[in-house]
Amino acid sequence: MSFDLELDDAQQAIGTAVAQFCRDHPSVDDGASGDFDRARWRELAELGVLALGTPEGEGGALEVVAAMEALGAAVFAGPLAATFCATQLLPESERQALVTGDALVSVGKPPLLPFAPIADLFIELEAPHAWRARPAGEIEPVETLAGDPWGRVQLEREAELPEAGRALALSEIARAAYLAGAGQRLLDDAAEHARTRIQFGRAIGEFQAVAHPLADCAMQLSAAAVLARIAAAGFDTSESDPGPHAAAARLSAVRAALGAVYVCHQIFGAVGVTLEGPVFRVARRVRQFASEPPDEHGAREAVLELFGV
Amino acid sequence: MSFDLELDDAQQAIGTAVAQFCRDHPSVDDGASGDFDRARWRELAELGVLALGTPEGEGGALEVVAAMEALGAAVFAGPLAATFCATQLLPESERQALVTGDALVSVGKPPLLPFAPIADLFIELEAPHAWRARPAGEIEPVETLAGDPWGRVQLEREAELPEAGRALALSEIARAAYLAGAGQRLLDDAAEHARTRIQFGRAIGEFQAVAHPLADCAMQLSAAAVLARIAAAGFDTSESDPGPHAAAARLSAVRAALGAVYVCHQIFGAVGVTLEGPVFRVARRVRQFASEPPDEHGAREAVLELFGV
Amino acid sequence: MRIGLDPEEQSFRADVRAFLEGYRNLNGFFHQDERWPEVKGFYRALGERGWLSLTWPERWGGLGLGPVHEFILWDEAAYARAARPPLSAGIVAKTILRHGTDAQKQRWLPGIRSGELHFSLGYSEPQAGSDLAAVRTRAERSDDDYRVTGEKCWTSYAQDSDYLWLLCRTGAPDSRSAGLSLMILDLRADGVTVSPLPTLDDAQLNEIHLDGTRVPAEQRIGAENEAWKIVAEALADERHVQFPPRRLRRDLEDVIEWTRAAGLDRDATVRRGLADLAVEVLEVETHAMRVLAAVQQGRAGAVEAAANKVAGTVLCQKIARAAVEWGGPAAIVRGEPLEFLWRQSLWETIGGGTSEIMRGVVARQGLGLGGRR
Amino acid sequence: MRIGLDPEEQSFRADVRAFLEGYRNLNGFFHQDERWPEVKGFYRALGERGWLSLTWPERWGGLGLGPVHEFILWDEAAYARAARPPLSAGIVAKTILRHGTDAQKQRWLPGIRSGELHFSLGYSEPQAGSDLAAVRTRAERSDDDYRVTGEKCWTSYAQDSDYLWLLCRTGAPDSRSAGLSLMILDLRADGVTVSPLPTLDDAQLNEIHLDGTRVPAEQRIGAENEAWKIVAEALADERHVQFPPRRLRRDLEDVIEWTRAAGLDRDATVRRGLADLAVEVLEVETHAMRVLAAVQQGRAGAVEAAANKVAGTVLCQKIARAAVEWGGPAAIVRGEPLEFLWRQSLWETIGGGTSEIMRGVVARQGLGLGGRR
Repeated sequence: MSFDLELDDAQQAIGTAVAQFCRDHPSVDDGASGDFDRARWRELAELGVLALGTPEGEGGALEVVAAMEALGAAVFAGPLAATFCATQLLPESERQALVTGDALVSVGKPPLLPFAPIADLFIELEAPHAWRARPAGEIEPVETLAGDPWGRVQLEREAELPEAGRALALSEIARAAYLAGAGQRLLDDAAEHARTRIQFGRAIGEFQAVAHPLADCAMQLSAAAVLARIAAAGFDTSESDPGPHAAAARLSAVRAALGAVYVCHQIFGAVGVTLEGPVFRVARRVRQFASEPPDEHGAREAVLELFGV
Repeated sequence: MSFDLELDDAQQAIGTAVAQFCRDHPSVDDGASGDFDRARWRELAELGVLALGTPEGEGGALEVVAAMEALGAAVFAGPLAATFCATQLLPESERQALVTGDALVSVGKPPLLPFAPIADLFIELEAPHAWRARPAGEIEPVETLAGDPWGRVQLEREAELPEAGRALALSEIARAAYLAGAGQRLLDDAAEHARTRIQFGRAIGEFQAVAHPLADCAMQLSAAAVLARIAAAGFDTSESDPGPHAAAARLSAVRAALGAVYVCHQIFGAVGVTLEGPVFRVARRVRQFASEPPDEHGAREAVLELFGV
Repeated sequence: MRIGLDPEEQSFRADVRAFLEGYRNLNGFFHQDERWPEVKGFYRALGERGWLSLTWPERWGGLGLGPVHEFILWDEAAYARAARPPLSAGIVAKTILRHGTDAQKQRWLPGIRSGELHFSLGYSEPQAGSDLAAVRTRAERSDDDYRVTGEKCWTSYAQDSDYLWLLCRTGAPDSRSAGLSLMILDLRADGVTVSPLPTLDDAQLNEIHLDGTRVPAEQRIGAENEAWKIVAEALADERHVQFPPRRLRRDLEDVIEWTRAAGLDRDATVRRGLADLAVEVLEVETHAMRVLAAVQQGRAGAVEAAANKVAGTVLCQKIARAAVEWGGPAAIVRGEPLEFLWRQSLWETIGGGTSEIMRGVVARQGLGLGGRR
Repeated sequence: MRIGLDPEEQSFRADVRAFLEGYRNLNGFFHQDERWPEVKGFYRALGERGWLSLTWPERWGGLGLGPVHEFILWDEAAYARAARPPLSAGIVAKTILRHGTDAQKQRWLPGIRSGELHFSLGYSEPQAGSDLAAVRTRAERSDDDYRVTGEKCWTSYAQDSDYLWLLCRTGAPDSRSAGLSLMILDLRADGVTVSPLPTLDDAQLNEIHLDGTRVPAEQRIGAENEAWKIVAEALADERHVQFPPRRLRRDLEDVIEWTRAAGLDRDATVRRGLADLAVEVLEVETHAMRVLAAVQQGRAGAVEAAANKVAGTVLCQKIARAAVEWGGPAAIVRGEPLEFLWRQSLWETIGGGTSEIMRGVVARQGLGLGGRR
């Protein structure tokens, strides 16, 4: 059998379905709303996306990757990576409300917690540990770069949750796939722009100062996408601790997606400066997804383990 | 009076004389000799170069900059920055043999000391302190990347030398000017190559992938050269501690010169791969000069002082 | 060598700083749109002091000073985040001074000098961004008027400005740079539609539809079809204030303040990063000095200005990007200074000449490399 | 998805690793010139196992295996720093297999398969580096011979090789890619002068003067003037072994070992740098997998190979450069592994297709951008 770095047909079908869903349910997110579309979140759940990787749902990490690549390409909003983390950590009884989209989870480290003002469940993270937790006091709402409702609040830890390392690995794989998908979408759009935008009598893609940075983006994004798939395959076969490869996938995807953001903003020029233009909606969500907890320090230490440092 | 970032006529005359000297006394240094041309060093001293900045010699730090830019452009070998450091630290009686080129000084931190096998004087450095020192035991000779005779040896500290901060600042300014000069020479050569080398029917300098990196080098090198001059002017007027600006000049020059090394190697292509070709003789000495003690950590901390960090 | 300010310039800087104390929270450097009444008040206050006409000849109400004074004013205003130099007192006034008739000078300069009259730059079009010679907006002469039809875009401040400093085509459609003219178009005239384009920095650009809008022929500046050279000269007029380096010093100081508050300023990686950024701030200051030297010495300064623009704007992005990386989730909360700088800096390398165009200038004019862009 | 080796391939890898134990200090990957007798011995030992002809058809003495086996062999050889794939068993043999006559196969393949016969690549000329269609070396036909005159340069290993795999012009001087032929030229023939060019990695390249050197017509491979397509195909044959990613893993491991010995491995800045480099090593491994997938699936793989070359060689420089920065003065002592990697890596982004050419391939063939290089 030949080497093959593509997802299989069934996995690709998940990606296709999710992409279609995203086209049918365009985001109202305008980057400055502080709102969250819970109805759309429930509809995504109805597709089975949030149950992926659980005993009750389909498949494993590769299926999560398929869905997240498509969600990233659509810059879908919501606690996506956090939900995949939580569904691994929680028992079926508590998982149910998450996979149906009825409950939202906030996973992070106080005081700043994603989606805290509208979250139903809280998990405190201090990689590689995780605790069930509950807010201690008032939640001060804040809005993020990408327009999501987060909040500042202290947490009271309750029971520690077992196997947090594995749950975190899945969430990092999910994050990596999302970022790779978002970056790839930017690259596709920018390459199309470079093929068609004429300045100085030729398509700007003929200028090396445009073409070569896009080529670099393409290389980095393809590597990041494959690393997410490799980490997912390792997660699914459970041959070894999935943490280090998941960490590598996340670090690679952050670098590749942010690289694409910066290069593509440059290539779209003034066209990309507008709030609703072809770049910034993706750019801000990439930056935000890349900044979500856990931080990169732990990921770097995990990767160093692979090299015995 | 207009702003003017150029050296004045007398300073430029020093640079011109040193450049002429270097042309008349081409280096035998082939990057793998382990030799040092003491006769040429003495002849350089006869020009008065090593006395610059001392009470017996001419001028101050700006004159040192003028000479070092020219020496860098010629990738002249020897303990240049170290000598400027030592002539500031030592009393006239001991300075004499250094400024005539009769004695060589090794300045550094054990165990690896520049020019140790042939040095007559040792100064141990632990910025911002410096001590007169002497070798404690056998000196194990090693050869450096650029073919200079260094050695491994422990030192015994003798008296601490006063005003080490100021002496170090001059040596960092000298190093920065040398690196800026070496980088500028590479840039000039590579730009000439890019203007004249034809591939695919046109001068390679017409390709943005060649032209734009050279433009970036030009910008960085010009900034580095000016920072060295600003630090020198500050040193000469003694208005404030010259350390932080000297440190900034060094960091800027290291980055600019190494950037030029990497870009120019790429632009010269196979032509630059040869040992005696137009790039590597400069490249290796830039890398070595950038690695000489003191290390960059202290320089970074000094720069942070300027910003109150 | 002369790298510092002379005593008179230092004294002027002290005056500027004292004056700016009253405008330190204005933040019109980034938020001119939403603060327009206050920003306009700031410009009026500058006008009262004669500081909008620092370098104009005394005959036209100027102070007859040199570019260093203008640089000091706008560099300090950038540091204070007070406001950017208004187009009116820069490109517009200097072009009128150089190419306008006496009647035009009498008509336009007093209102500009006092900070009353404001202009937007009407160069860019959907198909003419970096490539200005592709401008299509058409001005047809009929008797004493032109009738202008076309579309301008990415126009800053048009919603608040009085006039458009319009680059338009009076020559044949394919005349490229040889068929362009410069005119002053009243933004309140018939046939003008200004539509907002909200931007990523909470401000707006505008699209401007011109549908047979009348421009009196006496509002054409310079000869018909001769605008290309005038526009290039005008760019040169503003080189020393186009990208003031103290904006970067302020950015870095804000980041340092933020890392200190977040307890990150002792982190080894952050310290290393801050030091490297600090060196780059000093580097950009040298580019600004080079521009000043060129402008003072009457040299073209295109290479120096291009270097200043690239180095400054790339660094402005580096500072914001590094800070957001260090800051983690807390740095992407709306209203945090880092989050804003991250967004805002995204377009510094585009507006006012892209980095690619600028590197081309340095390569061609500075290094003699190639004829391609 | 299939990303790992299958059991048979794993078993082959184990065999390869066991075999390489005996060559672990050979260091012919970097120092083929000075170790030529031992490197040649290594190739002979490979030949004895049939490992120089892993993918050749069995009819010509090959093992009929796929590219994964070749990849494993040369990837592990790179990790062991043992040697690089010989030109003879790669481009030369595969081109003869595809385009040679039966007589040519009988004449050349046995000596190549056994590791006896060695070739240097005779493509580059002073005026034809990245632009191979500019080759000028002229071959004039007379009866059964060609007489070849011209100059080749930057030729690896010519001092030790038996033959030159020569790209030369048989068409009109301005025929560009339509007038080139491929020939096997005996480096010991009359009229051949090989002059060394010492290189920055303590090795040498060569200049080769050809002055009416005789090449029997039966040593022309493929039709006259038809070499361009053959040369391009031959490049594709070697894509999966051109830049083996485990070379980078070894580089990084050597650096880690060095930082540990120097007590730098607990330094926060160094750890951060090592982690970022480690991620990039894993990234490059994915590029190699993509190349393998393309080659196995019979796709052209030019984009994948270009990405692998750029990513791998740029990273190889990053690793060495970061390490030398961390290492301070101790890292620039001759003989230190970091010092050598710093020098050696300088030309990895040049030889075998520059990064600029490779990015152009990705941009054109991968993204459909522009026709310019």
